[in-house]
Parts: sequence; C-alpha cells; structure tokens
Amino acid sequence: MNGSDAGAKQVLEALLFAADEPLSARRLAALVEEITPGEVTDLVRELNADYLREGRAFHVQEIAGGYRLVTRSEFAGWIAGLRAAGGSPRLTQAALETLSIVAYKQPVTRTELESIRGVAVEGVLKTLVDRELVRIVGREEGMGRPLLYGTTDHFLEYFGLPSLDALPRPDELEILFADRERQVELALEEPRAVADPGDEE
Amino acid sequence: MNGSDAGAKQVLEALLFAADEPLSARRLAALVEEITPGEVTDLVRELNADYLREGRAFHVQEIAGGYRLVTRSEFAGWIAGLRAAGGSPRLTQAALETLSIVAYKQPVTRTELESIRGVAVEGVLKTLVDRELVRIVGREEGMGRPLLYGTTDHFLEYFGLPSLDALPRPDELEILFADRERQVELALEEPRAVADPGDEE
Amino acid sequence: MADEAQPGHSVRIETLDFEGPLDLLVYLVQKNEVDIWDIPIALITEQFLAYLQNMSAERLEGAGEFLLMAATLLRIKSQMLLPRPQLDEDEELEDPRRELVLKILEYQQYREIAEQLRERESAGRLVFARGMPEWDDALIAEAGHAPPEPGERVSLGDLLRSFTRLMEEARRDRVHHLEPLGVTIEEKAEFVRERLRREGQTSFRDLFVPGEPRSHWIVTFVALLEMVREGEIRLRQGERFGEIHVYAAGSAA
Repeated sequence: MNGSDAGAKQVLEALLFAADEPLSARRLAALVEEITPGEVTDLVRELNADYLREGRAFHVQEIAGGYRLVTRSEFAGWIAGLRAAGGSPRLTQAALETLSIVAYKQPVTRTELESIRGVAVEGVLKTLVDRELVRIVGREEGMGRPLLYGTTDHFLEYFGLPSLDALPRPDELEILFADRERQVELALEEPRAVADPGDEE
Repeated sequence: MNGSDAGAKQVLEALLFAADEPLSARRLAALVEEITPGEVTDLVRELNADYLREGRAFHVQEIAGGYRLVTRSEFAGWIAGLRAAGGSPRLTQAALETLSIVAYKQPVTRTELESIRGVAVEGVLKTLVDRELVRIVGREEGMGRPLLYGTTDHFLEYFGLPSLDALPRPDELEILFADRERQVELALEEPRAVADPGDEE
Repeated sequence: MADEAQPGHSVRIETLDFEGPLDLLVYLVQKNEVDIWDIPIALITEQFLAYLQNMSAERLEGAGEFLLMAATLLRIKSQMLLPRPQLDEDEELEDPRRELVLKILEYQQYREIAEQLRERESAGRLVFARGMPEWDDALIAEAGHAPPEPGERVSLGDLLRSFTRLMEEARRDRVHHLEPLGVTIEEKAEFVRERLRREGQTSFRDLFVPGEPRSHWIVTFVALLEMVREGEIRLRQGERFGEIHVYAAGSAA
C-alpha cells in the first residue's frame, strides 16, 4: 500500500465515522474523489481487517445498500446502560406479520394484506408508516386506484439487511409448497402492474 | 497491559463511540464498572496513543465535561462534503406544515396558507421556494391576482413519491393517521364484516 | 353464553390471545397434530367455536373476523357431509377444504418470516451506530464551510401527519363551537330498539341519520356495539362489505 492509498482509507474512515446513515460505495467514491466504488469496497474490507487486528470495539457493517460503522454486539450491555431511555420499542407480532407480507409482495395494497392476514391492518399500517418501515410507493391501476405499499431503506437498516435479496426464506415451507401445491408459490410471485409515475404528470 | 485492562479499554471505546454527548471520567468509570476515574483517564490516553500509531481518522478529545470521539480536523473538508451533497434533508416544523398545505391545497395563495396556519408564512414560503420544494404556478383570477403556489418535482423526489397522484387522498390519510376517535368514525363508513355463526348449525 | 369450556375434544385455549382467525387456526392445527392436507374439519370447527364463546368482551372489536371464519368453517363442514357426486374420469372433485388450507399455509409462511425478522430485530438491538456528531460543525466551520441548517429530519409520514393534524384542529374548532354532543348511548340504544319494534329489522346504514352531526353517529355506533355484546341484537351480512342488517336477538331472522 502506498501513501495515497492510506490517505483514501483514512478519508473513508472519517466519512463513515461522521455519517448518520449508511453510505453506498458509489457515494463514498464520489466523496473521497479519485477512487472507484470497487476500490471503496476493497478499502472497507481492509478497514475491517485493521479493526479486527487492533481489537477495536466497532466495525463496518454492510447494510441497506451501504456501509456504516457500528459497535460489536458484545458491548451491547454496557451501551444499554449509557442509553437508558432505550431505543424504539420492539414491533408487535401483528406489525411483524404485516411487514413480512409487505416485504415479499411489494408493491401491495391494504386489501391484499388484510386478505392474507385475515384481519384489518389499518392500525398496524399506520405504525409501520410512522416508523418509516413502510412507505407509499404508488397506486394500483384500476378500480378505486388503491395505494400501494413497499418497504423503506430504514426497513433494511432496522433488520440489519444489506438488501431485499437478503430477506430470510422459510425453507421448510417452500419445500412443502414445491411438493404439494405449486400454485401457491406462483400466487406469491405474481407480478403486478404499477402505475408509471412518468405518465401522471 | 493485562487482558482485563484490554477489556476495559474496549468497553470504554464502545461507550465513547456510541455516546451522543461528552462523557466524564466519573460517568465512564461507573459505566465500565470496577475501574476508577483515574484509570479511565489512563485508558483514554492509551486509546489516543493507539489511534495515532494506527493512523485512525479520529481521536478522543477532552473538552469541558468529559471525553468524546471526534474526527481529526484535517478531514473536515470531506465531512462538509458529506453534509452538503445530499446529506440528510432537513426542514423546520413551520416549513413542514406549510409544505403539507401546499401539497394538498395546490394551487394555493399565500392568504389561504396563512388562514389555515394562523400565522404569517412569508419567510417560510421563501425558504420552500429557495429549496425548490415549492414554486409559483400562476396567478389567481380576480381581485389583486395573487400568486398561486404548488409543489415541484424536487418535492416528489424529497419525499420518495412516484407522482403527486400517489399522495394519499384525505380519506386515505384518515386511515393512516387519524387518532382513535376519528377511527371510530371511519368504522362507520366502512363497516367491518360481521357474520352470525349461530344460524348455520 | 356459557362460561364453561366445551366438553369433549375441546382444547383449553381461552387464556391465549390470537392475532386473528388464521392465527387461531394455525394454533389448532398444530395443537391437534393433524395433517394440514387432511384437516378434520368437524373437530377444528368445534374447537374454533369454543374459543369464540370464551372470547372476552374487550376483544369484540376484532370478533367480526373470527365470526366470518366461523361461518366459513361451518360451510365447509356442511359441504363435507354432502354425498359425493358421480364424476367423469377426467373430472376432479375439488376438496371443499382446499381454499382454506392454501390460506392457512400462505399465512403460516409469512408468520415464519415474521419470526425470522423478530430474531434479526433482536440482533439489531445489540449494535449501535454513531449518533449525529454535532460537534463536527465547529470543525467544518473552521474549514470554511457553512454548518448545516438546524431543524427536524422529515419523512413523508411527517408531512402527512402534519397535514392531518392541521385539518383535525380546524375541524375540532368548528365542532366545539357549533355542536355540543347532546345525546347519550342509552338514548341511541332506545332509538335502535324503537326502530326494531316498528320494523322488525333494519339496515345498519339506515341507523345513521343523514345530516346528523358525526358525533351522534359515533354514539349510535358505540350503542350498537354495546347491544351486540349484550346479546340484544344480531348483525348479519350477505357478502363481505355488503349491506349489514340488524335484527332483534329474539326474532326469527
């Protein structure tokens, strides 16, 4: 590594340290200047190797399409003492179930959510929008043009996911579906017409 | 340095990293447990020596009231870039309220905005126009021909909306954001399905 | 309604809380260790109804969904009892339980995902990102850059909430000046009783007098909920979101 590389790595570290949201490799590359997103990824890897070797209490986490610095989980107990007020409350079972459906079926309408869960979801949906885990992504074509909902970047952050592709899959059930009822799998993946925002103006 | 010291130093680092205010040696000692404020001061000195040797982009700063982790001043330029270019967007409460009325009532005059908010909005309106969230869309017919305001394309980007059309209608807003009393009212308009199982037996 | 649990196959479930009728069905299927593709519908229906009978009054709010499912179960049960028609060789008989089973499976799948999200939520609570390092502003200013504008970070949710609140304030002001409440739940209950005495039955919608203040509608609605809970009236609906009819509990519907 030459001196100029070391400089870029330091700038990268300073940016990650000062940011209050995950930063994508592309954005970091633009901010550091004269390095590529690929080089950012390499430098982040080097940083994490440094932190591990030096026994730092934090590391770079890949999350929501970007990178951010977080403490290692073994220090949670001490930090909890520091932040006595506690963060946001845990989500309820109803909220988690609704969120799971939004995550997999997005864009999805309230009616679809209610038909799968078998209960009204308006209160839960309000909580999820309030907590910025779910957002309005458009309207469905056709009758009544109901609002369509999808997940946010904060959803990925909240659950520590690098991207939507990293969502957990319920393996056992998938096998069950594949064996017995292929139709259900198809119904789960049915594509949807989304209003093209370009047309509306 | 023995193993137990290394542990305390790491905990100290985790606490300084996660804190959003300076922490005094006394408070840090209480949080780490089983070390004295004097030992905290020693460990902080060790941490700073580590950071210097390893070329970290940050260090522990001692200010009135305690210690905090900050980036080294030579990185201030890059961090300013982080804040400026697409950093977290910020709006005051007054701007937000005015913007929400413009969004729903557009095209709207300044007088209408003031009658809804009950305060002068001239300054706020100027900020919103400066930030390209609101623009002048024309003049009203009739007396005085006052200017009419509406939202911009940047407004849509800012709030992640595919189009103006995706802004929830007032009836949909009630579902998402009404308080409890209003939800009872809504239930009136869209009665829940209630069936009587007794009949079918 | 009997307070005692149903005898026979009944499982003691009255102390548990369920997210909805599907949640309850998943529980019953697992508890009884039955094959999801060959659900003993009579047994499950019986246990489902037993749960409904023990459901506390406070949960009446969500009871509609449970009642709807109970009706579905009873319909499937009666279809299962029908003699099977003769079929041509290439025709297949649709199992009356099939649609329900697919619904249960789909719901179960999302519940499984919810559980995994719960684990991730817990793991996420163990790591801490850095808070907004406001002290960097001085450094940034030193480096010749303007510090960022102060204020709240806003989202679409903030914008929508802001508008809703403003509109509610405007509405509340009007209500307070022009419309004192002036009606009690008991008065509205008597109004419903009177209507039923006169006409035998009535449509739900007709009980809300057009032009009446919204606040009166709320009182009517609460009165109806009370009357359903007391077993004084029954509500019936032909189809989902269809017209709801109100009957006196004693009348032949």
